Amino acid sequence: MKYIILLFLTCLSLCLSQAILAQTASSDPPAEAALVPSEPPAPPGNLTLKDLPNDDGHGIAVKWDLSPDDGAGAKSVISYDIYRSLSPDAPDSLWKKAGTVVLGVKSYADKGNRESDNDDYLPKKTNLYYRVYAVGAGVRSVAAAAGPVQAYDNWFNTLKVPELIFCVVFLILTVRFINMAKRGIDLYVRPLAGIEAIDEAIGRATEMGKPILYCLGIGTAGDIATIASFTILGRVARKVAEYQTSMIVPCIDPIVMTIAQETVKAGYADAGRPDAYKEDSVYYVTSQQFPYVAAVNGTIIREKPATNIYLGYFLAESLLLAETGVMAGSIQIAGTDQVSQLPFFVVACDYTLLGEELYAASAYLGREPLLLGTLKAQDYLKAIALVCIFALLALRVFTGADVIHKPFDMPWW
Amino acid sequence: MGLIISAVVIGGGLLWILYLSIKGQDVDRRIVYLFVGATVALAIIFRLEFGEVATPIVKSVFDKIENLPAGSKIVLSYDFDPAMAPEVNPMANAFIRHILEKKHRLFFMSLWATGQSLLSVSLNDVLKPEFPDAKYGVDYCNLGYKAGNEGVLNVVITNFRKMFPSDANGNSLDSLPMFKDVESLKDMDLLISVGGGKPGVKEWVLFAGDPGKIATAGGSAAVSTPLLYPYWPRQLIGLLGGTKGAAEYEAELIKTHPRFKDKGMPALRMMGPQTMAHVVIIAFIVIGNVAYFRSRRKGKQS
Amino acid sequence: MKRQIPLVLVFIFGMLLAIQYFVPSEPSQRGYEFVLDWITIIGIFAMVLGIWSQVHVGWSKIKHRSENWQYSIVALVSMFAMIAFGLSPFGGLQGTIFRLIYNNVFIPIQATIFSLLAFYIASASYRAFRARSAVSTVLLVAALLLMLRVLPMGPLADPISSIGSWMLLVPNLAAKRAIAIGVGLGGVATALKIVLGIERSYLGKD
Amino acid sequence: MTSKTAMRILTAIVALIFLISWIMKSGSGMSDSAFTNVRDGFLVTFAVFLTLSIFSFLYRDNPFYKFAESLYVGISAGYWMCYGFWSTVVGNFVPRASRSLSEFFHVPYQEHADHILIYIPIIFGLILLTRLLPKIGWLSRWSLAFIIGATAGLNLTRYLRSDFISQVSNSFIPLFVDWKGVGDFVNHISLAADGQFIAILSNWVIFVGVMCGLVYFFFSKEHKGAFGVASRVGIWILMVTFGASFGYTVMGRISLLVGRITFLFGDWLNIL
Repeated sequence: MKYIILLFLTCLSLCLSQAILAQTASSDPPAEAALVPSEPPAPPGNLTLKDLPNDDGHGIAVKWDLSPDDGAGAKSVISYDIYRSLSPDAPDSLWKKAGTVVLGVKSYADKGNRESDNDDYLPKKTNLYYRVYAVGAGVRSVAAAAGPVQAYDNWFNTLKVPELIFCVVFLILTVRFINMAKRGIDLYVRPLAGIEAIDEAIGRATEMGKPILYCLGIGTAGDIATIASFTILGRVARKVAEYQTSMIVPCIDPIVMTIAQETVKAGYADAGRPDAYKEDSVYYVTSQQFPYVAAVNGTIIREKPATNIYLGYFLAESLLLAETGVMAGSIQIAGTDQVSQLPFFVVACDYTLLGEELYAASAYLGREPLLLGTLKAQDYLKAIALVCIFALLALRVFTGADVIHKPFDMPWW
Repeated sequence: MGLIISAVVIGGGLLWILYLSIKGQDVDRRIVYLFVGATVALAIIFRLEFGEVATPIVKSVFDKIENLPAGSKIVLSYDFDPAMAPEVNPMANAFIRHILEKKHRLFFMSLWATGQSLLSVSLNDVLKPEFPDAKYGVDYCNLGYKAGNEGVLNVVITNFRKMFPSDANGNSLDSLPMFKDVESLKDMDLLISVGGGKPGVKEWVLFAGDPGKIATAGGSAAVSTPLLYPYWPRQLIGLLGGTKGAAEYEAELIKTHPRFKDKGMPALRMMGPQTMAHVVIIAFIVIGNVAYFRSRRKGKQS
Repeated sequence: MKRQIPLVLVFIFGMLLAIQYFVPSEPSQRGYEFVLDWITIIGIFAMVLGIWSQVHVGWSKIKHRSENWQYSIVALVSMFAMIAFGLSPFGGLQGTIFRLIYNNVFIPIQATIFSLLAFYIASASYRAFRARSAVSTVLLVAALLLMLRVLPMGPLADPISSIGSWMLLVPNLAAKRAIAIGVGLGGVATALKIVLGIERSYLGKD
Repeated sequence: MTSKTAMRILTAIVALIFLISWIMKSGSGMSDSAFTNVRDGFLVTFAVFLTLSIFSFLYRDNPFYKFAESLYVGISAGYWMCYGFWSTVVGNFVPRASRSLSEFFHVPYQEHADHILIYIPIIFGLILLTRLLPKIGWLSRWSLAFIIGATAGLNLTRYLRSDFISQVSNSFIPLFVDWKGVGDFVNHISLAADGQFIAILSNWVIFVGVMCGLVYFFFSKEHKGAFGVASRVGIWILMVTFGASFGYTVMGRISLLVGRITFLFGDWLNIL
């Protein structure tokens, strides 16, 4: 219980910080004006500079008060120009234009370049001076000047506190449950049809005397879905070796191929049949999406594998592979974290691991306490997410909900 | 003629398959492939077009342009790139035809750097040959592209001349007669944005149409259309979504102004194979279900 | 040596990069960029392994005259021809022959393979969209509604496209979020298992 | 007639059609140079042959498909190697490794780069190549360990931001958008953001959907009772989404086929 309350509070704080961040990120509403003047607008006032927080030491935060003619007065401001220089009284040619913002905006994050030979180089720990002009139609105001200011390195990004909290909570939970599992406390996991099917599928392949095709998707070793797929591949290879069937693993990337070879070899060794492993069963095809599909489709139709397993990162080839597998009469098990491809796998394959199930599969297959522990930790974090959503909604209802059409404004497409 | 042949071939085939599957025979996947390929091919060869009927969301844009008094001021913004062009360019061309046919004043502009060249293609391929009487500066003008995304809208809603000292060809705005009574976007009668990305229709609504209370319409690629639906009917008077929306507009245009009939309506033509293929796929789903329920009933009886 | 050093390397680099995320300072940023560069450069060496695998598999097929060995010749010859044309004396990536082959052989095949999806999407819907159970009926109805949107449906067109859009907007968003939250957790859990050495099957045995 | 003879006859017919098409295409070429016409005629005909070969896979696997497939894979692999060579080796590696090599490839030499650090990945790369030597092949695991460790570290924290935290915080949506009655919904199905009924309904669906979807993904709890109901609702929401996305994609896929058939009828047969 203690834990839950603690977790709840941490989540609350992190979500609040998110909400505040979201608020500050939104820009001011557009201002209205109506006149065309030809004389220069009044300059912006009260220019303040400070080191840009949470950066690599090459940024300055510039703030000013809107020109009296911005949206009011003569309404003649179109935009603001921000200039920087190393000396307060340098000639105009030595003032570098750092940026432009449209009317109504009163701050600018001047993120300079970190390389000294770059045109936009912003030196670290050096006195810098700034000028901001209000720009009208073909004219600009006198400058608002300020300085000096220096840019510094930061050693911790305070905007990332939420992630840190979550990482720590996750780590603590994982360790706790792993210890529980090691002590022999039985951790229940619900059955997953797709994973149980893997066992049956390997048995079926043995009966039919046909191979199993394992496709790691088109991700590189840099995709976490591919890495999750390796962890499953190891266990599938072990079972394949135990059942004395064969497997085919076509790969789209040489590094993926290399890791897959090690994984399959280890699986065979685990099953006590290291000499049954054939190096050519895990091979490289080509590094492009459609040629890879063409080759795998050819393999499927010619070898007629008893089972096709597609786990990892997939794009448009999901349906191309899965339908060819249907033609070949294979049992098909798929899984990916790509939401856009799940519909095709769901429609064309016999079993589909949806999103997180892909990551959970290795724990299911291995049934080792260490792995089941992380599974339990994942569930707890999901519970925390649920509680967070509930709590924040309650908060909004009780404190007078502000009407924002969040679902329609989010770029989640 | 083509329609009859296609209808007989495809319809007859589908009926035959339905009959077979009711009798309990399974349909081979190759038959499905054959039907999909044949329908698309027939539709392309015979240039089949179907009577697209404008849905209210499209009809309202059409009616707006149709019913505005001649000489109304309309902005048409090209907010797309060549990748999106096949889908949305037909909309832009249909708008040009319709607007000039109704003798409105047309102001071209673009929030996308890539829109500029597509815009000049439209000017040269559609506007100049089909409306030789339209005078530059009187009936239409091209403001061209200005950098600044929605910031541009922020400015032109208060004043055009601040953002556009001159048009795309370097003429000062005051030298163009059509700008005589135009101060800002607020003097416009209708804003139309054609595009599918950002900035696009949504930005026109949020930064121009809404704050200035100006009627706004849009055309967008199919991917982003669902995102824009929420703005209709209040903030957007209408919306053309993807090839389908464009085809509906073209159909409406041909119906009201038959002289465009032979101008080649790319969206309508594209919808032919699409419609046919969808009919075939839906028919197969129905056949599959009929066969399934029949076999299940048989299973129960025995 | 064979198992311990790799595990230590995994732990060190995993931890360093995980911590790097929180540190915005310049050395940390540069270190991050270096590691990304290193992965690319190691990728170059991996290409050698790729070619080796291809040649090895192809050659052994040809040597043993196993089934379809002729096509291995086609693949190997076209690969080496393409490499030869893509090298400097023939103009590199912009060379005439290289471009010609790319535009007239590669692109048409690519487009055709992609277009096979039109057939596959039809046969998949025919086979799978059957009202077998409540869940599959939901799947069927949702798909059917979205397909009907394309047809000229007269007075029904507007409600159908409204409901279709709504389905693409609202339930879609909910499902994507639920999946994304799970995927986020699963990804982190997998990464953690790797860094901590709980999961080590990829490092082989012995 | 054996299938082998049939295949031979078929190949002969295909070759004949190919030849006729080549001749016709070359004859109708637009260019002044005969060579260009003959070449373009060949290329168009060859592209058509490959297109049809790929389509023939829909009927069943056959030598034409096998040929097109092998050609495609080979060209792709070669293309990829060249591309990797020019972009990564010449573009990324050479400018930092050696001045003379940079001059040879006409790329600007990077004076300021840390030239020593570039040798670390080279060492890792060479270690990776020990795979080819059976005796010390296990050394290659060091490089794999580096890559996997780096990937895992990168994903450990970055996944949290995009997939977890932002999704959770985006789920705080108003469940009671300023309620004005049911008018809009009854008169007209409107999805307008300010059409309150639909907006509220939508937000509730999103809220309930996310909740139930998450419940579905619980692994360590039995899906029974209220929990089971929630997980059923979760799977329904997922299925609506999958169905809708599937139906929605059909149009895009048909467009691809239209493109190919237009190529066959237009660019090749000239009947459009």
